[in-house]
Amino acid sequence: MSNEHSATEEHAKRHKHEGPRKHIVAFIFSILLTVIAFAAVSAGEVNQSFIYIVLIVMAFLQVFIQMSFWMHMKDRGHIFPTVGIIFGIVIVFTMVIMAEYWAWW
Amino acid sequence: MSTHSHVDGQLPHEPEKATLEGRNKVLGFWLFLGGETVLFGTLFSAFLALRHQVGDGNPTSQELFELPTVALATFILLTSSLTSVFAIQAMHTNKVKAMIGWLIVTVLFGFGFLGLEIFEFNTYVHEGHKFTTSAFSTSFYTLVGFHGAHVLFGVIWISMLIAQVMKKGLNVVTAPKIYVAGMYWHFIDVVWVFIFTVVYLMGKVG
Amino acid sequence: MNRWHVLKRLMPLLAGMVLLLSACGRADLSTLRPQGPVAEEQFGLMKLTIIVMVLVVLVVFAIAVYVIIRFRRRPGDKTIPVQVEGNHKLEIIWTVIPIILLVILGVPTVKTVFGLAQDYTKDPKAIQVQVTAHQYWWEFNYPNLGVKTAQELLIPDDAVISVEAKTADVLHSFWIPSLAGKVDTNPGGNVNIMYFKAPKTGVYLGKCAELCGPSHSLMDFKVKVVDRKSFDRWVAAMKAPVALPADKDVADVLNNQCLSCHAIGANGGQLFPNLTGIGGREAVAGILVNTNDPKYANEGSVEHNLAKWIKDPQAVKPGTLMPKVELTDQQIDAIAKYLAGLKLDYETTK
Amino acid sequence: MAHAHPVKRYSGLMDWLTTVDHKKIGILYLIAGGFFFLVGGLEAILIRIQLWKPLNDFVAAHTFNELLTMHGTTMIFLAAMPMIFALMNAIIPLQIGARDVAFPFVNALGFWTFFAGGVLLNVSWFAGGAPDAGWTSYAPLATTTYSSGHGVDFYVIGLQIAGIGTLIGGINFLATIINMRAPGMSFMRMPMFTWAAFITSALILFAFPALTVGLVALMFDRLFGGNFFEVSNGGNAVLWEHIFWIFGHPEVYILILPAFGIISEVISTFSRKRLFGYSSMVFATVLIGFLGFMVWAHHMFTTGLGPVANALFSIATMLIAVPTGIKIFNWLFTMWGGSIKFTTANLFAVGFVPTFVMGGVTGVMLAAAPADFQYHDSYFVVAHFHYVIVGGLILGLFSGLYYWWPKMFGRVLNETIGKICFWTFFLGFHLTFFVQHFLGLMGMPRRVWTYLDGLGFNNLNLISTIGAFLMGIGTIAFLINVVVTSMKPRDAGNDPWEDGRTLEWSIPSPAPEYNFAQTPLVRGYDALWKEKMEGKSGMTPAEPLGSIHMPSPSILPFLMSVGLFIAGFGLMYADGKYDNSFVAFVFNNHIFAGFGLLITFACMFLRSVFDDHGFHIEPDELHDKGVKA
Ligand code: HEA
Ligand code: HEA
Ligand code: HEC
Ligand code: CUA
Ligand SMILES: [Cu+2]
Repeated sequence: MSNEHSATEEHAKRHKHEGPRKHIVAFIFSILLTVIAFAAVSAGEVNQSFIYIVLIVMAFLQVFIQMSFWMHMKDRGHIFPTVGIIFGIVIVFTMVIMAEYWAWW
Repeated sequence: MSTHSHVDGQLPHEPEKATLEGRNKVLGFWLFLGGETVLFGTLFSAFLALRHQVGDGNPTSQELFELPTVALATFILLTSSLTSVFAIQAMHTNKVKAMIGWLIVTVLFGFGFLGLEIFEFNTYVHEGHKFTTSAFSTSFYTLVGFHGAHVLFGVIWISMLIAQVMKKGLNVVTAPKIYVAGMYWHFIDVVWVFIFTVVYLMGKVG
Repeated sequence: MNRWHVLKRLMPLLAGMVLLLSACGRADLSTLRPQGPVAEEQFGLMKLTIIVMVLVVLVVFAIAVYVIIRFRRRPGDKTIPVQVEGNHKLEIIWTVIPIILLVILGVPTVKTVFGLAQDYTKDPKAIQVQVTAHQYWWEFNYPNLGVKTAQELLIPDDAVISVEAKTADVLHSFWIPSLAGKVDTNPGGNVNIMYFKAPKTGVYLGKCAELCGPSHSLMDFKVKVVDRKSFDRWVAAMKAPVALPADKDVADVLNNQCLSCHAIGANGGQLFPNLTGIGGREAVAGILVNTNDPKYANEGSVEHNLAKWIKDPQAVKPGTLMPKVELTDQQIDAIAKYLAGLKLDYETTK
Repeated sequence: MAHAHPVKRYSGLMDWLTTVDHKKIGILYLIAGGFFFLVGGLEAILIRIQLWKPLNDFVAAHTFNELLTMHGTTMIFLAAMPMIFALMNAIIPLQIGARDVAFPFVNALGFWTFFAGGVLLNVSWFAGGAPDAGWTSYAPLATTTYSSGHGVDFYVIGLQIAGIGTLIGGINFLATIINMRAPGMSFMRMPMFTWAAFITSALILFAFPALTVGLVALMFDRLFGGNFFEVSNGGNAVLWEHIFWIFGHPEVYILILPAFGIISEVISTFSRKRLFGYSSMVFATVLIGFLGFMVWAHHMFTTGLGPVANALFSIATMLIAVPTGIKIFNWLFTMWGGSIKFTTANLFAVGFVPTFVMGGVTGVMLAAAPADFQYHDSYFVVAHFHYVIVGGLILGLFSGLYYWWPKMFGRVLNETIGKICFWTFFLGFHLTFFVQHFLGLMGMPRRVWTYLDGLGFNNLNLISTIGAFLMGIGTIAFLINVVVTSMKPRDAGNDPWEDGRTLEWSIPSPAPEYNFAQTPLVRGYDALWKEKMEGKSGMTPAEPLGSIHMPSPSILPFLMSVGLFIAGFGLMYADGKYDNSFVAFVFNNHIFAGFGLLITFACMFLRSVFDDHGFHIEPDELHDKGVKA
């Protein structure tokens, strides 16, 4: 109710961006990132932690692209989704660190 | 704010957000995805904690994983994410036929992915990598299986929505559902990005 | 303002309270009456926190009581109080003071955390003990001395005791309140370490502090601290051969029915509590306290306790893994008598 | 445009089974939560009877473990959380000036799934034994190797189902508060209780999925031979502890934040004074919610995580004292300079403040890791958490119930009985739990079925048991009060306390089905108070009088949870040995479980396919109360 007004205002602005081109570019990017990741592993004989870093970076870049372009998270009016997802990720991050460092010792 | 004001023809630009019900649905679904983030995060942490616990004589991740299959599955799922975007775009321009078409393509890709996964699991089981084999296998099947179950739910759901739209047309009631299903599909895709990274690729590296 | 003055006057009161606290409980069991340096260090931290907390509580109580009395509504009062939004100065004060208090707590906490995490497992001067918890008994292995015992941890009063704790089944927690805080026993290869010292000879009560099944509450053990000479004699005595009962029938029963699980000296298996020297221990099965002057239901003479236990272990410790062995009363008595006689002569002072 | 669809409206039992009205759902939550509180309380009384003297054998050892497990689980998941949801449902939409929650159907579903899960959990008593591994269900004690009966299965599946209900309830409130606020009700004008509900819901959203995964993992281990916690196959028992507490610690703030909200409302109303430091209260609430996720390992100081982890988690935990302290002092200074009226609601609220502080400071004591080596798993911890839960949350809930009872039921609870209720419960509470601090320090572990004589524990345990009975009397006094009050006429006015500050007091008691005939225009914090101070008798409407759209009632939520109940039951008994070959066939092939899931999915399908058009209430149907032209 309270944001009905602003929602209609946003329409016009957002619509200009929406063309298949942007999405195809995003798609090509994500394929590219995937290929890099697979290639890094297939190459073999490279420093293990280096590969790990490459993999993680690729994954996060990819997620960033998908979330912002395909799930519209970069658009306005997405404060709560963004906060929600980011908070979820923060929690997951602490958990993953826990799993890697403290579950075994 | 009646749900009926826009039916027939003059659908607004973003029909999913035209009504309060629609906006609630989209917001609620975002929140749900926030929860799902933690859900998969916990599964990932469990997997990370247990992934080296293979046990004696059981296949390790290096021996098990076939990257070409995984790459194919990844390609399929990424592409399906793109087709689902096209479906939403079609919806925004009120091209119902095109939307349905893209959705059907998306569902087909989804089935393709599931087929590959079943094939893959089947191979693993024959190689002695059963659910009960080791902590690694249990956490592997739980994590990847949870994702698979999400895909399965997604294809059934989207199929049902396709049927609904065919019957009722695109309106301010059906549009939010399609939009939300699209979000769900992207989310599954995002989770898969981490699965192929953390489970398969990192598993292959060691 | 004489605020600090008030505080100064409160100090003896607080000190008195701490004193009162330390009169609480049995010296061999209470965390408030530490008997060794580790428990003392922990008690020090506890005292510090208790003082800070009592201060906080007093301040809150004082304000609350004042407010409740001073600002109660008189009947028929229709006035509207001033609608204050807040007060930055006050709000800063009650943000900063707690932070200061937390720093006062945090620094010694971190120091003690690292202090108590010292690893003595490689220290040749320390007594190494591997503690293995079982449903519902404790196994104590001295790897460097080649001795294994159960239920009663015997240690010298002049050395650091270095503990490596794990479990054979579910989680338990190894706790000797008056000597040291607890450490959980985890399954698998996941071994926890801790250390403590017990400078005063005597017997201390130990407890299992993690829910581990029906008899969790009865999973007690004893820590017996003796001087070094006695300790050495004990180690030697544990290794000395032990004669089985002279009566062949009793010996047979014992051999067939009991030593399949238990060990006595060099005889029998090692998977269950080692019974060598059982007659000289403080208690049977951890809870039946041996005394010739029984006051409570769980006390009795060694022989009585042993017979009670063997007769029906489930009645003493529900869910225990020791089965009720079919024996006649005579057999039970004979075995109890024999076991009661298994005393190790090691204490130099007695 | 508003063409009213003919909608079947039910009455009697069917009305309650099909309702999607948040106020009725609130009452359902209250009844169910209250019932489980009595069950959990009875279990507590049995625990205390067993412990009143040394070497007692009033209940058997394994029964005791069942009692304590079910007491903890019931109280936390089936009593405390639902009663919180009861107040949130009854009040939040009213406080933000909304006609409804964002998802009325989902709201009903949330209630019924919680209820199905709760019933399933308690069925265990009659199905061969309740869970007995503690409310924390640590592995390996909770795995089939050491707990071979179905007890823990009931825990795993019952909590899973109840947890789904809680989770969707949380999402519903988040969406409601974000999207459904009346015009002018900005975030920084929201009442504190709404803020607390908002943060609590966020905590639910992020904490419960972790529990879901934990329970799934334990279920897989128990029912399908998984190895998450099976050490012999590489599983890890400590992993369960982490997962449980990642959920478990936020859970305790899920419990306390709503109480903080209630106290803020009650104290401010009965002091006739604006809440002191509103913005710092909001900030503190958010901060507590955030920090709550970063401290879980303080339950695991003795697990052996090592000094670095212990030090970090010690400090992080202590930090929570700062925002909590801000709240405490803000309450005290709300009262300062006020005109305090001691109604029963306010007695509970004023009693809450020092009591909660006592529980909070023992929390900070526990946070000092090396000292916690001594406290952990002793009665000191039991004392701590009952001080914060019973002395915090339960006092808060009582306060909220007395405060909002007229809004929920149209009748003011009897003040005399109310005061008896307060004093017996309050004194009984301190009697029960104050002495437990000392028991713990003197070396008494928790979760003990009995204790030996001569250890110095006897007197304090006896006192504790007496206190528990007093609390029982206090609770019974509350029940009597409810009965006595319900026999009086429904005569509460819009604002029975006369000092109401927030929107719920601007509408009739009990609130009509549509809450607000006209959506109010909010012009400031404490919206109603602001109007009152400007000499107005009520809110200015933000819209003309018009027809009001309402969601239709539906039986589907109820049926869906019945389906889940059946599925859970079927899953649990899928590996049984049955004499009857038909029964064996049905259970062992997961047909029974499948049947349950089928019901649930069929209902979901129906819900999706048949649009709910709802119905409209036309202006001429509105009661004339509270309507302005
Ligand atoms: C409503 C529930 C609730 C709440 C609010 C809290 C609040 C806190 N809890 Fe508690 N806790 C539980 C419920 C709760 N807890 C439960 C159920 C368990 C046991 C679970 C189990 O094992 O079964 C537990 C166990 C528990 C432990 C583990 C103990 C152990 O098992 O060994 C710890 C350790 O750090 C802890 C700490 C804290 C702290 C620091 C707070 C803080 O949030 C408290 C903050 C409040 C204050 C400090 C008071 C007000 C502040 C001031 C007046 C300012 C000035 C104060 C200072 C500077 C100190 N709690
Ligand atoms: C919301 C949470 C909550 C609440 C409200 C309570 C309320 C109470 N608890 Fe609870 N308790 C827990 C959560 C809670 N508890 C948890 C999580 C545990 C840990 C479990 C574990 O270790 O796994 C625990 C453990 C626990 C123990 C420790 C058990 C052990 O470690 O061995 C004890 C012992 O005294 C206890 C007592 C009580 C008492 C006396 C009340 C009282 O406040 C109850 C008051 C209510 C009533 C008395 C009922 C009302 C009246 C009737 C039903 C009518 C009949 C009654 C009479 C005739 C008297 N609780
Ligand atoms: C299946 C193995 C088993 C058999 C057979 C068995 N016990 Fe035990 N026994 C145990 C276990 C396990 C315990 C530890 C019980 C506990 O404390 O929960 C125990 C404890 C004891 C204790 C107490 C030990 C202590 O340190 O305090 C005594 C004494 C004892 N057994 C004597 C006997 C005698 C005598 C027999 C034969 C008649 C016997 N046991 C047969 C398993 C066995
Ligand atoms: Cu072992 Cu409790
Ligand atoms: Cu906690």
